[in-house]
Amino acid sequence: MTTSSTALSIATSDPASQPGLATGINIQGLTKRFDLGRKSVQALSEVNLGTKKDSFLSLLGPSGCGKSTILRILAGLETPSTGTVVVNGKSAAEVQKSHETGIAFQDSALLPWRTVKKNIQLPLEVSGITPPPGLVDDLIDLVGLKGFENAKPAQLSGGMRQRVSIARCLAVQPTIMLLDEPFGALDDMTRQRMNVELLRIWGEKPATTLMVTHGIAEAVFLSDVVAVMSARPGRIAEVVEIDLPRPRLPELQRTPEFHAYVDRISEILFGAHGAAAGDD
Amino acid sequence: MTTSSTALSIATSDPASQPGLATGINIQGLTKRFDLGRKSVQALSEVNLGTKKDSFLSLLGPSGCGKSTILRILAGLETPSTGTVVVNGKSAAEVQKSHETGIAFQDSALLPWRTVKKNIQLPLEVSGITPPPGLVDDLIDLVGLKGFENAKPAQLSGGMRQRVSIARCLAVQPTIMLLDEPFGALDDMTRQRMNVELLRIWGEKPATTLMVTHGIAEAVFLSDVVAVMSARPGRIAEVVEIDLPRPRLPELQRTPEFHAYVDRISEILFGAHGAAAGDD
Amino acid sequence: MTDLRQQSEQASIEHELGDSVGLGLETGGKGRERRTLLGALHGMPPWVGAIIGIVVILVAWQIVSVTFYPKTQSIPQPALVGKQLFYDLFQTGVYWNAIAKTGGAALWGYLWGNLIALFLAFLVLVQPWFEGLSTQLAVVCSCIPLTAIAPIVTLLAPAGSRNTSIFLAALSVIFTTVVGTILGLRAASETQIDVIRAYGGGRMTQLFKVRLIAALPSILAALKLAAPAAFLGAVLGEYFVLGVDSGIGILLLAAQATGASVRLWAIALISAGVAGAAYFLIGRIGRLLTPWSAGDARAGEGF
Amino acid sequence: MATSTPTPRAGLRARAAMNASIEMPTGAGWRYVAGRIGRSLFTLLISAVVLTVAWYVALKLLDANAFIAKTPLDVVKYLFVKNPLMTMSPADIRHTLWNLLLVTLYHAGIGFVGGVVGSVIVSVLFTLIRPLEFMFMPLAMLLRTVPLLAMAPVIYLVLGQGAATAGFIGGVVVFFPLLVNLTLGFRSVSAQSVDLIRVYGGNRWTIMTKVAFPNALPHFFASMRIAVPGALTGAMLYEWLFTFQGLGGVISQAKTNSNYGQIWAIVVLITVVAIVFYTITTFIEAAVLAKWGPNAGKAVTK
Amino acid sequence: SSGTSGSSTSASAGAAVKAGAYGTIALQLSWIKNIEFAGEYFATEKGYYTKAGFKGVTLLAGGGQTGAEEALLAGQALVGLSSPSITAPSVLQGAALKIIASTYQKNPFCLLSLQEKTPIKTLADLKGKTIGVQSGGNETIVKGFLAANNLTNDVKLVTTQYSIAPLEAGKYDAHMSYTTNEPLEAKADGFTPVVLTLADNGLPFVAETYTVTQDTIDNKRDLLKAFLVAEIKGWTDAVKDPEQAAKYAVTKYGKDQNLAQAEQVEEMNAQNALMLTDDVNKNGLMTMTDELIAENIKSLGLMGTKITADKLFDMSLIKEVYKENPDLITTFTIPSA
Ligand SMILES: Nc1ncnc2c1ncn2[C@@H]1O[C@H](COP(=O)(O)OP(=O)(O)OP(=O)(O)O)[C@@H](O)[C@H]1O
Ligand SMILES: Nc1ncnc2c1ncn2[C@@H]1O[C@H](COP(=O)(O)OP(=O)(O)OP(=O)(O)O)[C@@H](O)[C@H]1O
Ligand SMILES: Cc1ncc(C[n+]2csc(CCO)c2C)c(N)n1
Ligand SMILES: [Mg+2]
Ligand SMILES: [Mg+2]
Repeated sequence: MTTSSTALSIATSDPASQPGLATGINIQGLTKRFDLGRKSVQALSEVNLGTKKDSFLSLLGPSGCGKSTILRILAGLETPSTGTVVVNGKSAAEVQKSHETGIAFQDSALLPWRTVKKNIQLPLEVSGITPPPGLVDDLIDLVGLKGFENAKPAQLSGGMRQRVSIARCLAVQPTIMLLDEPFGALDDMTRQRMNVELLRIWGEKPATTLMVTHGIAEAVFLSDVVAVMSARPGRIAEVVEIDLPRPRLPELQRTPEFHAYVDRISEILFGAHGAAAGDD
Repeated sequence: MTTSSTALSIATSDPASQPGLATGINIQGLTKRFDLGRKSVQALSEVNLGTKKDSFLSLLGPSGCGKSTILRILAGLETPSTGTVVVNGKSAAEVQKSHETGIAFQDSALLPWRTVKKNIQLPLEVSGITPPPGLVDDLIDLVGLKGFENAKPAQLSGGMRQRVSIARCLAVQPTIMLLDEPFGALDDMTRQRMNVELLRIWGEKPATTLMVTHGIAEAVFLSDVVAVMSARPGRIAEVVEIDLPRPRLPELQRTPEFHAYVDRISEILFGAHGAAAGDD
Repeated sequence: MTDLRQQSEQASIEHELGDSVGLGLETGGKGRERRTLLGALHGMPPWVGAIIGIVVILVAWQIVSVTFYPKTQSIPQPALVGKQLFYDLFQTGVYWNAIAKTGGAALWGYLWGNLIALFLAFLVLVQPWFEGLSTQLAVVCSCIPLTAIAPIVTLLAPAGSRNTSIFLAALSVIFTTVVGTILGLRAASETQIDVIRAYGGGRMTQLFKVRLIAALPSILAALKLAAPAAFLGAVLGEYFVLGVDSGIGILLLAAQATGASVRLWAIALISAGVAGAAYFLIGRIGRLLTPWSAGDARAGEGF
Repeated sequence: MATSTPTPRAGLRARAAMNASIEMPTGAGWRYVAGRIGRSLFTLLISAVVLTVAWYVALKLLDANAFIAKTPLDVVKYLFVKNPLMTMSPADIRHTLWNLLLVTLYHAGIGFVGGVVGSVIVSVLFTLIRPLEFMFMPLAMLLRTVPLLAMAPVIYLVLGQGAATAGFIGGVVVFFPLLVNLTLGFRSVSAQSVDLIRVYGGNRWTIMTKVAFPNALPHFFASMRIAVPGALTGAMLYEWLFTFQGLGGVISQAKTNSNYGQIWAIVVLITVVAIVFYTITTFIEAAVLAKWGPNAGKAVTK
Repeated sequence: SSGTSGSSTSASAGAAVKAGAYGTIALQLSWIKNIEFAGEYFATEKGYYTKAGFKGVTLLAGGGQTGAEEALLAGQALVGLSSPSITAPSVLQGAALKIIASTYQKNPFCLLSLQEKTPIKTLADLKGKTIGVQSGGNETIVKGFLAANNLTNDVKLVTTQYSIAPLEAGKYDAHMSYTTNEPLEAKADGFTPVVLTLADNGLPFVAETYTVTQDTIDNKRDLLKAFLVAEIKGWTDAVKDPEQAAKYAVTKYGKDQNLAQAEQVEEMNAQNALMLTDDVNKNGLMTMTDELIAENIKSLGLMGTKITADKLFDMSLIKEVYKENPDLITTFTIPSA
């Protein structure tokens, strides 16, 4: 079993033996194989991961290593081939039913026939939640789309669509957030602002969060825990706790502690002393 | 007219009066207004931009400022509302007919019923070009998808799909390359490798290139010229020539010159002394 | 901080961007000039095309009529038919009554048939296992020999009722609508469904929020096809009914039996007109309801 | 910033991992196909039972006259038990029906081919040259909206009574739904795919072959589903209006002879045949779409 | 003394019936409402049905494809207008039906050819020719006709509809027609019609026959007789007044078909020629002599329907009607063909 060199206090790569550290996300012995008629692809080989409730976990790893797959399994959109997945003490099916999940997909997945506003309202309609007045407008404002409330997705640029999908994710004021490269299509400035806003929202109403990203700095800036995955068939190479004070302000990114984390994770991802080797 | 403080030698923001600096891309008085029934959106207001043939131009700017729109107009996919667009001395229609353009869209736009290999071959089939033997396999290798030749897009991760679309762009060995955030969905490592490879290929067979990106460092690393756009309705805020030696190696990114460029462009994009203000 | 972004935040759309009718009109290089003949053709507005088409048809008809059947009027000249049409429609009330009667039966058949069809299709949605059964029932509806089954319906219905017309109209639409609807209910993309699933939406929510809407273009295409089919079914039904005195089918029967070929053509055209009008009406409604198509703003606009 | 660039070294991303490919056959191919066929046969059986029961119950509920309305049992008797009122033996009856069916299938085949080929060509032309659609859609509409019953003599005048007319009648029944569905299929191509082909210098025809055809495959097969029973209906109509042949021709004959047993047997026969051909169509559809359709390669998640 | 006014003679069969005692019955016509049912229109208009004890008689238009026999068996009508060529096969298949009277003494079928194309004046002319026949009932009839004249192997049959356009275009040589109908059309189109009637060329049988179920005969004999009385009165009026008959058809009963008055008058006259014979003048309208019945049985045999007279015809009712109401027998002027 791969473990980080420092002792973990809010996450674990062995949730089976440390259930206390897996009150939020709790992934045990998870594997996933896709069957394609006669062929099959092993996407995940034995993933074990736990985080405490209301902690912010980022998933980093090479393209195609299975990050989205893990996220989809947590969201109950894909069934594990083997293993179990529990979030906030609930199974994926229960999580779905409880209407507490916010999700943003790698592609924005907007409904083309709905306006920006209506797209953001969709999860509320599905869950039957009446939002506090002004919430949706505030969200539109938050993602910088004021004036586009009634635009259809086809009239938006790629980045604008992605922002709609982030607003949609936040609409249910979730206790579980699943974000798949939500800021991938954004320019640095918007991305930075969205990060700060995300942190603010998350700080106000914490949620057990899993974010897939390929921005190391972003992951460090936002997360309590960063899990680094190795290439396909994916598994967790290392779990790194980010012990930086909160609330985190943009200035944090210029501190040496921050850079140390970025460097360390870069090394895990790209470094020569492959942690992965110890994994086989 | 906005001009950068330093004299320009391979690009111009006034191609009308400096045709010699607009032998590659030549955009004059370009505006674009989208009509939506009774309403309309002004996406571009008066864009002027020229680059020399075979130079590498990057377009930076806030989300929704019209970057993709310019690229689509250059590709002949959108008609200008006013103004003219010429690339390598040819109109957009002529460019299309000459089968010399390579393009990668912001979303991968793969044909779901074609395998990876067949998707990459598509431009060749369309242009009626017989590729040198091994070209397609080399491209698959280049983007790290060996073994997935016969996979269908639905079987790929987001990043893998994007890589297929980059390989497809390169298949025709284009003299004009139009890249819309081609590396947006890639992890840093792959992205870095793709950048280096792109530079190598471009070095071997130069092409007049326009790349839309939101990575400032990436833009500086790859480009001869970086054009920074201001927010919608979009126009060119500033044109910056990147006078760094070629071939460029990854190490370049750690030089002070490189950082100076990154800082300067960041300042144009985010800085207080808005260049955009001078434009009105 | 007056950076470039800031403006993007403030900028809102000129003329205020609201609900968007007619998306993507200006996209896709449609406006590109082409100096070819084809380009010229593409440039002309639809109604010019329609008029050219009608003129071409009328001229061809006239030529066939006068060269091959100058005497017998087996294929009567368009002008004669036009005159008859005008006379029949505006000098007598007979035809309007017939249109109303047959149209009424067609409408009922259309409603019933489509209700049944939608029901069969939705069964599939609720329980995919039903697909075989639903479509096979629909196949039976479409291919059951009408000449055999229609008299039975007539005899089971009260004398003088138009049930046979309603029945045949219904039979004529069931199959197309079932196939169209099942096709449409699969049109939603996996990611669109995923959004609903992730938020705990069940089958019904998926159905109403995504599948149904994504299915609309396809369902409406089927409903459009069904409209003329229903009318023709109702006309055919009048060849089997007992105790019914009025209707387009009755008029056809009478015109055929009395060898009134000009009138026959006029009635056939009236019938075509009604069926065509129904087709275009449903088509219009469809366009209004689904300005987007299968998930892509510019899809449905062709290329 | 995320774009800070560490030097690539041999790390987690071992090239080997990227070279891993999709694992190959688990040998379930044939079992999969057999399973599909088995399931179809099962639904066929269920449908048969449902239809038979519905038929029986409907007649009983409506209290239909037994002379006219035959029950499933009557049909079985007609086909297999000697009836003193009939001059023919059951074996002869079955043989006659079989031969009539072959004739009808021949006519249906002509109509099917005529309708499918015609509609594919016309929908391609309509899609490629949009104005043609505006010009000739009314004519295509007319074919579908004029009662064939009324125009039968004219069709006879122009086309006579042979294969041309069979093709025409079958074609008309099949043509229009196909035309509409195919045109819809061709139109619903994704804009990005069209853009892609355009950029590479493809013309409308290239878009047609590379994008629109594969994209329209589901619509094409939906049309096929309509065309197959439609061709049978068309053949019956043709035989009724223009010939004394086939099952369609013999129905009028049977009616004058009050041979209701035969009429119901024909109804059953045509229905069964249509369902069988329909099912075969769905097999082909499944096979082709799995390989070529827009959902090709989509995972079978269990 | 016929009831031109229809008021004088109390003609009800036997004992007087209370008004409306027979209730409302339905008569299934053999075609949509045109001049062919002129007698029924008169019976309705002049109140003959009500006088006979009916609340009313519903005239059910017939159509192309559903037969009167079926309507009778399904209970939609009590009496149906049909033809022995259709009723007889039903009886053979086990339907308990009987013909109780016949409007036409001769069937209206003829082979129509055109002087300008290939005129077929005699049976001999038929050899090697092609006849257009409507599928269904008429096909059986033509085959019987050919069998009667040993022409089965010398003539080719092709399917056609009622329209004579294919004949006029020369697609075939002769068209299976109604004498009341298609020859007039050919004339209107500028051709010279040549007519070869089936009735006079080996296939005599009656048409527009009144068919009922055996059950009705057994249980509602009085009703049927009362009905026949009204029919006879109606037809007597109609035969005498083609103009008024046509007017009823055009302005009231067939108003939904946009019929032409002159055309309907012409058809009425042609129809009269089929109804009126010396036998009718002697025995009354709608009667059938034994010889006529025998001829019918023979013709049916030629059409492939082997049936006996007692299984198909029951003339006892109409005979009783005339016996009880001898004043219903009218002497008409027989039109010359
Ligand atoms: N087809 C269209 N119809 C209407 N408006 C459009 C259309 N395409 C783009 N726009 C509008 O034009 C503006 C510029 O869009 P464009 O896609 O060029 O932005 P971008 O700079 O590429 O942004 P991003 O970085 O987010 O991709 C946006 O405000 C968008 O709403
Ligand atoms: N529906 C599917 N059918 C078949 N294979 C699939 C499917 N989805 C994912 N895979 C495979 O599973 C592996 C992991 O995919 P996943 O999308 O989870 O990667 P990822 O880590 O999110 O990559 P990226 O960063 O590029 O988005 C890939 O090799 C992919 O080919
Ligand atoms: C040969 C022939 N011609 C016409 C008809 C149809 N038909 C039945 S009644 C009627 C009107 C005559 O008044 C007509 C035209 C037929 N059955 N057979
Ligand atoms: Mg992913
Ligand atoms: Mg863009």
